[in-house]
Amino acid sequence: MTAATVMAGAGTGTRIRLDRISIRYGDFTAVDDLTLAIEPGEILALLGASGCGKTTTLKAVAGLQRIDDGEIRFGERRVDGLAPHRRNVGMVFQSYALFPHMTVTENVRFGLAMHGVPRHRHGERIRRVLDMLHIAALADSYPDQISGGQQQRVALARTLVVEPLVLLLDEPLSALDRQLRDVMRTEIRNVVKQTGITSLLVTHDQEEALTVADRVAVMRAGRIEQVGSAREIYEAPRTRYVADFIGRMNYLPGRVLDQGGGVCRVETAAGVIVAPAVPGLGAGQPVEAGFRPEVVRVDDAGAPRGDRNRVEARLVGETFAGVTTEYRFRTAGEVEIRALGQSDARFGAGADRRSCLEWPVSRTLVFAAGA
Amino acid sequence: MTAATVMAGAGTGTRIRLDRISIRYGDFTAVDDLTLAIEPGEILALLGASGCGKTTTLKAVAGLQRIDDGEIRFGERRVDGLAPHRRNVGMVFQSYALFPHMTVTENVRFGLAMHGVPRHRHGERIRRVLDMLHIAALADSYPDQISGGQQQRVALARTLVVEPLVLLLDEPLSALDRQLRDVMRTEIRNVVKQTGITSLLVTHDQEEALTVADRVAVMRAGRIEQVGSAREIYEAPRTRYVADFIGRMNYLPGRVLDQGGGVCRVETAAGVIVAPAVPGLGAGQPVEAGFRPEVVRVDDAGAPRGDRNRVEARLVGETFAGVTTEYRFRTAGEVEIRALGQSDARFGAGADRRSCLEWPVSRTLVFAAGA
Amino acid sequence: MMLRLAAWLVLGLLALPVVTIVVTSFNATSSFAFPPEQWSLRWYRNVFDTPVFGSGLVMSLWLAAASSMIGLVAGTMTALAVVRYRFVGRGLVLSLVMAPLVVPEVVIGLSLLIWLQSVRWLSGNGAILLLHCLVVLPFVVRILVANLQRTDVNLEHAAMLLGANPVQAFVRVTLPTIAKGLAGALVFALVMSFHNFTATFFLVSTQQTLPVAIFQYIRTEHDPTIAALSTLLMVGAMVIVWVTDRLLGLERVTK
Amino acid sequence: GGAEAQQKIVLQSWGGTWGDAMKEAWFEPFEKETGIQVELRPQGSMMDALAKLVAQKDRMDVDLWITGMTPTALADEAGILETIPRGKLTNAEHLPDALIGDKYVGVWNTIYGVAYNKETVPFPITKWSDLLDERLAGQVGIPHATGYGGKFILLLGWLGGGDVDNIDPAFEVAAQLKPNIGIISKSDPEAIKFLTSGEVDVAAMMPPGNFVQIREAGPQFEFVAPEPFVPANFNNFALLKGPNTEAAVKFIDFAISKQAQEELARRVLVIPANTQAAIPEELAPFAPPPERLRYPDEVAITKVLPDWAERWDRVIQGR
Amino acid sequence: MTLDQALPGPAGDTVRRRPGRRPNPVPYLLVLPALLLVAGLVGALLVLSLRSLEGAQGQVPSLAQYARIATSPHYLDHFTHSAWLAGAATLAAAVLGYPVAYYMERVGRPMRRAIMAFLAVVFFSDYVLRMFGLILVLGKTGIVNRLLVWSGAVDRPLSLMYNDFGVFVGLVSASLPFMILAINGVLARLDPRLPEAAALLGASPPRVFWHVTLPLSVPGIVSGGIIVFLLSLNSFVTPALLGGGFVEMVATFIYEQAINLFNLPLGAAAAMILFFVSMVLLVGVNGLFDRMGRRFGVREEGR
Ligand SMILES: Nc1ncnc2c1ncn2[C@@H]1O[C@H](COP(=O)(O)OP(=O)(O)OP(=O)(O)O)[C@@H](O)[C@H]1O
Ligand SMILES: Nc1ncnc2c1ncn2[C@@H]1O[C@H](COP(=O)(O)OP(=O)(O)OP(=O)(O)O)[C@@H](O)[C@H]1O
Ligand SMILES: [Mg+2]
Ligand SMILES: [Mg+2]
Repeated sequence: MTAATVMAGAGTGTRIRLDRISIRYGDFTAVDDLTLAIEPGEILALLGASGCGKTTTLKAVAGLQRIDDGEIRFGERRVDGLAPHRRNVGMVFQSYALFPHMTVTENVRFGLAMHGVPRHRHGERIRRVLDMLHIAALADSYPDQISGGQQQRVALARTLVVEPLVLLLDEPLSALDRQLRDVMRTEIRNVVKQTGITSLLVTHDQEEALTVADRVAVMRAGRIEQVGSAREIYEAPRTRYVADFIGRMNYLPGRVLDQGGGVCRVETAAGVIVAPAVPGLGAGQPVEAGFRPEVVRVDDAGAPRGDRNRVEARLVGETFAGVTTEYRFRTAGEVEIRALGQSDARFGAGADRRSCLEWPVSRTLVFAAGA
Repeated sequence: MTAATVMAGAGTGTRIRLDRISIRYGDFTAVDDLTLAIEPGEILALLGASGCGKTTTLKAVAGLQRIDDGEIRFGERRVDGLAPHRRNVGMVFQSYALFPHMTVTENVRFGLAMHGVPRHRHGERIRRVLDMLHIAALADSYPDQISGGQQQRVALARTLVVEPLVLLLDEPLSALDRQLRDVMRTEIRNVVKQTGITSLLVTHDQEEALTVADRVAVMRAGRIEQVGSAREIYEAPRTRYVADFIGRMNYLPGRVLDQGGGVCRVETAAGVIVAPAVPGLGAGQPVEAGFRPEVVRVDDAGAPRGDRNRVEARLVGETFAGVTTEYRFRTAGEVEIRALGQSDARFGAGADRRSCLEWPVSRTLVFAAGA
Repeated sequence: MMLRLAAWLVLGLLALPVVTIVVTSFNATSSFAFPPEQWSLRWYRNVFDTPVFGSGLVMSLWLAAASSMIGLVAGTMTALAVVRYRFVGRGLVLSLVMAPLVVPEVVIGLSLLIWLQSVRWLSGNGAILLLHCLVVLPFVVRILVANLQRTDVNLEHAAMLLGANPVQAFVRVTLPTIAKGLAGALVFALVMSFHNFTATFFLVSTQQTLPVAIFQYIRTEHDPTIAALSTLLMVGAMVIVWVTDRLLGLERVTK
Repeated sequence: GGAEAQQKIVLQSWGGTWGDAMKEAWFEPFEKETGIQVELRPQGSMMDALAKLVAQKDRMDVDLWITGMTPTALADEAGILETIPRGKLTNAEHLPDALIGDKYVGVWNTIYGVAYNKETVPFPITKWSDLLDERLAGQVGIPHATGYGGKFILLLGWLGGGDVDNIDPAFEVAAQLKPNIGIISKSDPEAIKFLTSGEVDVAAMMPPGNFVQIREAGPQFEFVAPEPFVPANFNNFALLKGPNTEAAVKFIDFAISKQAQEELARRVLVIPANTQAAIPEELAPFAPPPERLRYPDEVAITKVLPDWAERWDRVIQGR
Repeated sequence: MTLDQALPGPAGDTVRRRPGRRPNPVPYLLVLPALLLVAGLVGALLVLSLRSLEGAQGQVPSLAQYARIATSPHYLDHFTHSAWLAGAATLAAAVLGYPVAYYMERVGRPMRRAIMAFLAVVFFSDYVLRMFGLILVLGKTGIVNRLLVWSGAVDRPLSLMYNDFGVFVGLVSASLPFMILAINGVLARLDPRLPEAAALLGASPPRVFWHVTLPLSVPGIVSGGIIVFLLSLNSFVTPALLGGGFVEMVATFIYEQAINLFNLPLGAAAAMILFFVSMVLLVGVNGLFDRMGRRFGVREEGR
């Protein structure tokens, strides 16, 4: 592939397949029989708690970490076993890892030189990528002379200029402060999409995953817990871990009463909660009924309806949080329920007065307790 | 004040007054003629970009940093000039600064010993505060044996046990990860409120400020830019800096057409925008009309109304962000407008179709350009 | 592969003299035959039968102890000032305190010897003590400066805010936290003083330090007694290293 | 009485064989006789001792010093010497005039010959010029430039037909000698070590006193006082501005008495300074007839020694 | 341990002094004892410099001694020869030391610590004794010669010692620990991501080393080099024990003049020269590094 194709974003990315790979440090398994496919030109976010194996996975793709089992393919080509400098993988490190003894230009040129690109074509390509990332002005500064955000861009430029088959980003934004992070998120997404390189983004910031990536893979203790679009994962998390990791959730502990007619009824201290049926849950089994704060409404007037759950609770606190305001309720059995209302729309609940909370059955989830 | 009063939260806090204080490092002015009052028992958050002088201010209150001008009073008593160990100020550091060579208990006891509390009363008070923060179980562990959140609690316990007049918190949560931060926020607020100690909380995390504090003071380059309740500051930011620092905002650059009848009309590339009048803005003056993403609605049907602004734009992008979904529009003149809609409620806008965006005049702000 | 080979070769070269010394020290004859025909411990006995070593050891230990103590106190105070305060002349003070490290030992030795002629109030041994204080000072300061910089200033601040006056804060919080550093600095000082030769050589008259005694012995005698002595001292060095590792962590010190 | 018993003088001199000899021959009898203790302060080399003595100029704790004429002259310049009250020395009359002056009293004469290893040296050495024999390439140990106050340089000068005031021949000879030089020793004991440890096979300029020690290392070692003549010089007492001068003078007088002189000479194979005292027969095999002895003018050398040293090093050093 | 590490970074964040305010006496009281000690050295150096200004017979102050040294090629030899030996030793130490320092970073922690410990033991053991060890190895009756003779490679033992070679070996073996530790110190602090990043940009291991690792370890080589060079330049024990009187270096020359010839003024002058040479070298190298350190990844001192 040539500069033209990549820079023009012909989007001819490569499919990446991780097939049942395992990586062990001594007898500790950091990556455990993990399988994952990234579509050509797609940006996939690898989301997970600290220590769950994200970086290790990334390193395996880059070839910086040999794998103990399984195989890795770029397109049809099998690459595990290939030395890093033969894989043509681009990686942006959390610490950027810019060469401190080289100017921005030299940092960017390095890859070209190593790839044996004829010298006379360097200038052109370097200029193009520096412009693309709005850092042409910094060409002659050294890494320690420029800000974090700028270093970020240089790191990106250095990686993109060699037109890698695959782009790996390990928490590229975690070192920046909020305002800057917002800007860079969209920026990174745009640039990467423009070049059409298949990318794998590691982060433990849910918002980052949601805004930058096309799909999200939630990782836990070396395994993939769930893969899907941001919306799927947010609205239909398969486990409590996933549910908690992305967004907040209310839980009502209880026991399964019965399942049938496509619904699962759960007995809780706050009353019976109805949810879409969950295969494999037997009556009497201890479970937790979960629902997102923002789906909760106050409705004292309205009559009970089959497609909505309804519990009594009293308002115990309220916190203004900008766009939304959070209301904290307590149900019978002192379970706390949080409800999110848009700050401007007033949320019909008076302090300490009993009121009825309700939310759609369709947005209710049931998890086997302690899953 | 006695243990009883504080722990029982009699809320007999002290008023803190910073009166026109200035602090210089060499010829660099870190705090510049700053005046600030904190009401008894109030928690005030000092919010500001990195390097704006928050920690310096805190140190001044604690007596760890001499002030060059102005005065500091606790109640009626003037305290600047007093040595730190004479001020009876409690401070929780970003790094917690637990004594590594002492167990949790010893850390907590230290203050009591230094304050000459008779030994036989230590046990009782230490137990009480450890219970209050749910760390009684850790009494005999050393700081490096417990988690960040727990260290957090110990630091708080160590400070509270001596019943300081004033409590200072310097980014107490920045070292914790998201989930834990959520928990500690409410926890800290509860505990502090319980003891009723006047508190000053430094942070650069807006959410933290909003959720923990009663009032927020936004600081910029050594000065207070605006003080007020979270809501005031969010809905009526006095400057662009404040507006950007808390929440996000859309801006339409333009010029003042005229002011009168309590409204200010601004000519922009996207049309004329109306906002509540702003004293001191002359016709023709370059300004920016700002409004929050979440107040924007799509309304193609509805007729123009006097109390709402209305611009044409086309949808260029949409990002699911959990609770809310962000829609990016472009108006005539290629200004980007972001709109926030709740993810479940569908936001009536088709991709690339021209549609009408509208938002309340009352929620529109006008800032002199470059303020 | 090549790398490993080269590395071990060099290390081998470094080790060769050490090994030779140790082996030789058990040689029964004074012939230095290698490897020895018969083995014995006679040279070890000889070490203890040679009075200059005994007196030298005493002298060296005394010097090391005294100079380390003085150096430790002065050095700690300096390190504190340098790390916790910024004051006019801070840089100058630092370079002055570090000076003994960069002034050639011969120069220090000779200058002190000459200086000695013109001061009445300082005895020969006094001068040697002063010399050794100067030798240990830079090491103490450097180790403690590093140590203090690693300790969080806020520890002291926290202590003061909890009602401790500056002295209490230092004694009850700062000292304990740099305790290991102090101990490490002490060990280092002891070693540096104990092994100082060149400068000392200019000043010792009749009461020799151990290294000087060894130097003279090497020059004048030709038997494995020294080998035995070195073996003993090497065991000492190992203990020192072990202790230092405990206190400071080798990686830290050696860097 | 008590006061007497307390009295003690400090004597700076060589340790080792010399020290032991002095203890038996002098200190013990002297203490018996006068009740004055004598403490020996061993010295590495005379010049080293000089530097340290001058350094403690104003708090001198040494009373007496056995050294050579060169250091004596320098020490006197540095002003650390007392004049020795000749009147108080009952045995002074038995010393040749050359051996006694205001600041020095001769204590013994020593000669310098050659010690070598019979087994490794292919021929018996009889004359100084044998040292130039190419069969000894790299096998000759010599003293350094200022060793023995530069007398080795003078010796070569003499051999080349020169003298103190015409030293040039010395360096011509030195140039011829250079290929044979295996090591340059900084002190007697060092010279002994190099010979006995096989570092060199020949030790030029070796006092017979040291040969006593060498012989213990094995029978293969031989000592000769080569043709045509043998350099000799004397060592002397110098009286320092120490705390205890009278006692020190007493000791000098005792040390140069016939009895004490013979006692010591036997032990370290030197020629007594006291003309009454007999030359020890152990020395006889080595000692040449008096006419073959040559005494250099050391004070004269002192003045020129630095220049000699520089020229010497220029010839000898570097390889 | 390197000289630049001898001087710590910027002070902790408590700034106690500000214009228009009486300087805080505390720091000055704290540094007093140390300064008193150092005053001894400074005083001594002053006396030394005075002494070096004495004429031959020591009357009116003059530069006579310096003139003598400057005009005597033989005297100057001592300086040039020392410099030459020191330079060679430094070079050798760097060349021999680098592989070890680099190897230590590639092996596992236990091995690394083992080597570290060994070096520390060598470092903590007596300098004089290490030279003695070399005598046993290189002497006419030393193991090397014994091996050579025994193997029949030579018929008479070689002179491996008591000449420039002996001194050179002595200097190198004394320098190696310093050099290794200095270089390793830098390599250990090197961000492991840098080589990885280079590899991902297509650099083969040799090129990674050449373009990234080596340039970034230059500071270590330099700081190690300067200290090793100075130690060698000033070394006294090594030439005294391994030089056999043939190899006069500056230090031994000073001793010879000041002690054996009791020519204090000349010795003092030589010492002063050595002192200034050392200082100039130090300052010079540091200055050079301040200017071009960036090329080797040395960060500018932030305010
Ligand atoms: N070199 C190593 N040797 C032993 N264990 C290791 C090594 N590197 C990582 N681990 C362990 O493997 C697990 C995964 O590490 P990894 O760095 O991939 O986590 P991560 O998901 O990147 O965490 P973070 O979000 O904090 O970066 C962690 O438990 C870590 O302790
Ligand atoms: N000891 C000091 N000497 C000189 N300048 C200092 C010192 N301490 C702080 N400053 C400067 O004073 C300004 C304010 O510092 P301060 O630590 O109060 O900022 P901050 O608001 O706490 O920032 P952050 O949010 O990063 O903690 C900064 O520009 C900083 O560079
Ligand atoms: Mg990671
Ligand atoms: Mg701060």
